Amino acid sequence: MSFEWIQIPYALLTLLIVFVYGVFMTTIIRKMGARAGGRYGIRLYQTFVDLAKNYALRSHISHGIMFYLGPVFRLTGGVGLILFVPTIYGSVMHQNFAFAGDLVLALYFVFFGTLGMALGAGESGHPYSAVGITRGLSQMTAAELPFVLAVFAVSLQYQTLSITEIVAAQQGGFLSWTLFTNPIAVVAAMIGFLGTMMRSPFDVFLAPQEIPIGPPTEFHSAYLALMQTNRILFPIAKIVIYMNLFFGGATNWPVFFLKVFLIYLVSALVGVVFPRFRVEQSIRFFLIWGLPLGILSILIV
Amino acid sequence: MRALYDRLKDRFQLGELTRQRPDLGFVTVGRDHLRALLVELKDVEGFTHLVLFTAVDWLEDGQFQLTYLLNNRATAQDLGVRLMIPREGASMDTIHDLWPTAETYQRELYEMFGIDFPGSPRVDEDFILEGWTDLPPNRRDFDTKEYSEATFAERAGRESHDPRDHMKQKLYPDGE
Amino acid sequence: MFKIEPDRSQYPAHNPDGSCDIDLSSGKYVKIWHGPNHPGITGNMSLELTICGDEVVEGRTRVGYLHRGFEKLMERRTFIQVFPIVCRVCVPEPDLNEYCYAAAIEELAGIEVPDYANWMRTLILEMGRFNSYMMYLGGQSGSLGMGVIGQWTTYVRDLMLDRFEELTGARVYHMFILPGGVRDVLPDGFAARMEETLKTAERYLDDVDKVMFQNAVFNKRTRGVGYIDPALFDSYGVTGPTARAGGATTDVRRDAPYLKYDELDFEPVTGTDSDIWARADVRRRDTRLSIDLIRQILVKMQKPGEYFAKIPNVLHWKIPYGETYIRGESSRGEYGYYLVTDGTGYPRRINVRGPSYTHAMALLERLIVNTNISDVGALMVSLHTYPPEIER
Amino acid sequence: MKDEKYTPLPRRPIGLDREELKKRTVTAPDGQTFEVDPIRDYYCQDAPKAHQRSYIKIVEDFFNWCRAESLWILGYGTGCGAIEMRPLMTPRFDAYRYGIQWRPTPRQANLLMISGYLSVKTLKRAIRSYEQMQNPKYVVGLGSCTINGGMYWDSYNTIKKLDEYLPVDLYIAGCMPRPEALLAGFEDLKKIIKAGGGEGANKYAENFEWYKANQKSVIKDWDMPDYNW
Repeated sequence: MSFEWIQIPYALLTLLIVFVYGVFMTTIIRKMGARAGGRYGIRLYQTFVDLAKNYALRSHISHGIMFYLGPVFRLTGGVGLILFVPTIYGSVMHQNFAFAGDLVLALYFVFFGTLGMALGAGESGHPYSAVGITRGLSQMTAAELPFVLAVFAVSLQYQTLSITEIVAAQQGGFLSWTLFTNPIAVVAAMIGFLGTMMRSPFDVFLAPQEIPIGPPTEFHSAYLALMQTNRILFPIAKIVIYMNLFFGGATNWPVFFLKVFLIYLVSALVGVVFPRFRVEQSIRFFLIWGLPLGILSILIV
Repeated sequence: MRALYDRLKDRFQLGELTRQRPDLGFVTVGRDHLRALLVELKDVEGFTHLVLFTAVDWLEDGQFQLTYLLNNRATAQDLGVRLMIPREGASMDTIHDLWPTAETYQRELYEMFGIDFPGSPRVDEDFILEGWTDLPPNRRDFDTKEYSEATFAERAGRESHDPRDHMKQKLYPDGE
Repeated sequence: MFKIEPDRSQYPAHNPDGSCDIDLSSGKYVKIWHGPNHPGITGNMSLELTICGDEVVEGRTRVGYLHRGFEKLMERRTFIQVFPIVCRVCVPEPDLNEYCYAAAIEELAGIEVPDYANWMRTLILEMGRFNSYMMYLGGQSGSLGMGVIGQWTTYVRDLMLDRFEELTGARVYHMFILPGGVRDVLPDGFAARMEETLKTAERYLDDVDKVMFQNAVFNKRTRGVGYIDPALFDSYGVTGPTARAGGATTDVRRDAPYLKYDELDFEPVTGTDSDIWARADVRRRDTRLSIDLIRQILVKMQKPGEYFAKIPNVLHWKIPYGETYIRGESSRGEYGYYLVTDGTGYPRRINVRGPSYTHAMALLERLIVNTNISDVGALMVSLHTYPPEIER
Repeated sequence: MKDEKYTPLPRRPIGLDREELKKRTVTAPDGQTFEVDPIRDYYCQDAPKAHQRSYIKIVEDFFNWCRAESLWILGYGTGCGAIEMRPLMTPRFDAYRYGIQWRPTPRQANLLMISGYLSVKTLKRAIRSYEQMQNPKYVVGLGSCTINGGMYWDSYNTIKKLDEYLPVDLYIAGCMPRPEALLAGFEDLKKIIKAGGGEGANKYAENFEWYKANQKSVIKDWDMPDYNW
């Protein structure tokens, strides 16, 4: 697919839609968590207000150049992921900058933000940040393993590295989704998915009761707002990959909204009722359950 | 309780037994016999649980009363061992090797009463107060109201009544 | 499989007095402050942890943030003036303070409390215990990242606070048990409304059983963690549910029955494992026991009668020389007041023996060594410490 | 009022002489050595400065509305009032409906609740927490004991008038205030902020000397620099 200038405004439009949708979805998920506890929870527009307030705070303190760049990297990870993954299959407007080998680039972006965050939080010098980063990186690595293996399985299955082609291969009713053609890979990937969504039981690196929210402990005002923005975009971007690889992609926005919401709900529902694992317990979990499944899925293919 | 007292009375030169309740008694002991008595009570008589360890300031007599309250879980009896030490240069033997938890009590007494326990771990560390420079606050000659007025800013307009007069006026207007 | 045990042989040796020499300049150890401004700490206290990797090498409890000098203030107040401040010693379960103080005064002044007042006191204490356990269950699950249990239990606690409000007029500090008796009789229809509250509470407790105690992750995190050797119970002054979880049957309500506990039918709840799970389990079953006791009390209570004994004019109330110790079973362990009077109108000395005093200091400092930093919060909550009773 | 006869017992060094605060040389596990000066590393010495409002009124009004509708409370229970904060987070009162949320670190919080009496030791921590929060920030004193000492008016360890030490925006009276009173207090605080009255941080910066003098008169072992961010 050749590059055209019109793609840039189209991609930005996609970004905007995803952002607004993400804000409401995050809010609704939080409200659902609150309902489980019997509360009504935050207002629908609360996330917007929080963001505006954080951008509007008057003072900022820096701990060095990497401290600035941490949230920026993190946001770049989220935005980049959205930009290079085809959000709506078959739509010229929302094809973004998808190209033949975009799966590899997407995998890179999934990791990119975390690493930037690690550098930034390390620069802040707070011991809890350091503890959180150590835990976060080790757990992320373990959680990414089954996911990456599942992705390999899928790309072997369809003999391509282009997300668009993978989606194309899954069109035509649900039975052609990877979910049904290669269920083991999907299970392995979903295990990895739980691990990277920053929810219980795999949120030990945030763990407010142990290390006051871990890596972002020192981040405030606009830095925090950047990270919040990313917190809204990044899960959706990640879910888009999952949706494209395993759940047949989406051909229009309503289907997109529905699928993303349902996939997000999986992690939210698990998160409400489970306490968190310790870091070595969660790594063990991924190595014992996720890794063999991932390898198995490749072998089957 | 009486039988126990009779057993121990002569060996440790105990003072008179005060029986507050059937299951609670207090005895006075001299400093020389304190440790032996505590060991005997703990190891032989079954008073294994140190309930509390505290001091009472008898300012008028110039003495501190140390109270070791021990509990026998099997018979549900309590025995308070009282010991008088002079107020001036107050110092006492540590018992943290008998009950590790006594370390905390001794830190508190060191800080709040100014009683020294040589050899007790971390006894000179800050426990409750931080940067305290005045008299130990639980001594009777430390006046907390005076200290508070001298140190902390007060909001104007707070009325302070002498409770005795105030209650007399409000509750018992016709005298007794 | 994949057992990761840290190499503990490299850690510094502990001196006989429990301290250890840590060379901070070696760069191997990091000293971090857990609290006081830390969401995982129960109340306002802090832990000074020296960690090596993810493991705690040395832990020190730092308290004193809530020190108000109660014992000094009590010495300046007349016997009746002390009564409104005793409940402030322990916030989540204030009633036991009121009872211990009132009982100590009554014993030294020789006041006989009417039977009905004793029943009322028993009822109030059980309701307070229930509330305290509700706080605990929420805290224990919250310390492991399961916030939803805290939502439920706090809601149930709110319902019980409504009953408290109905009875005493206050939510938190009730000031209901005063020397000589209690302030009031039961309001009309109290028993029926209480039954309704208890039914709701039982429904929520069933949910807590399912979500918390049958949860695989919760079991994994708490089984075998924070083990207290029962041989240490006496030397570290461990009492209450913490001791009962290790098989000891120490329950002041049964050992030295006070108030009306000898007329109630119950057996102390005990566990066997002495780890975090066992302690949580003992408290969960003790909550059920509390519900049962409240029901028994409401049935066995007679018709409202005399609820306040005659006490002397409080302005001239002098109590002759004496000393006594009154204990009660709180939700954390043995709670007691040591009172010395000297014949004047003021107490000579009041010493509050809170169970957290021994649990959170010497015991916690010992337990915390070689635990994972993730477990510190859960371990501390499992000892059920309330800092105000340490420093008062 | 020192007793002549009493000779103070020795204490561990306090204040800036403390062991952890001394300069030291650290050898990293890889063999590198470097100097650590905790005082300089952990704190910043600069005095705070007052921050300007936006010049355009409507922008400032919008920002103030956002600040009022998104109050993030520092989850620090300084006194017994903290026990009534818990019901606020839970189904019965559910303060989240009003845009009130709890944050675990002072960096991200805007509202410091002084929940009840402040002992001198806690005051020190409260000041540090307050100074680490970002401008604009608000302080609410909760309970009678923050107003005039309340029940602890003659205690040797609790302060009696909070606004001597920190710029207080609002007091909520009671011992202890009910959750309904807290919710009403939050609504009042929102009104103050929306009207542009929540300038406590600027007030603190402008009267910095006065606040510091008051704080130091109470905290005897001042072991930190005057301002830590």
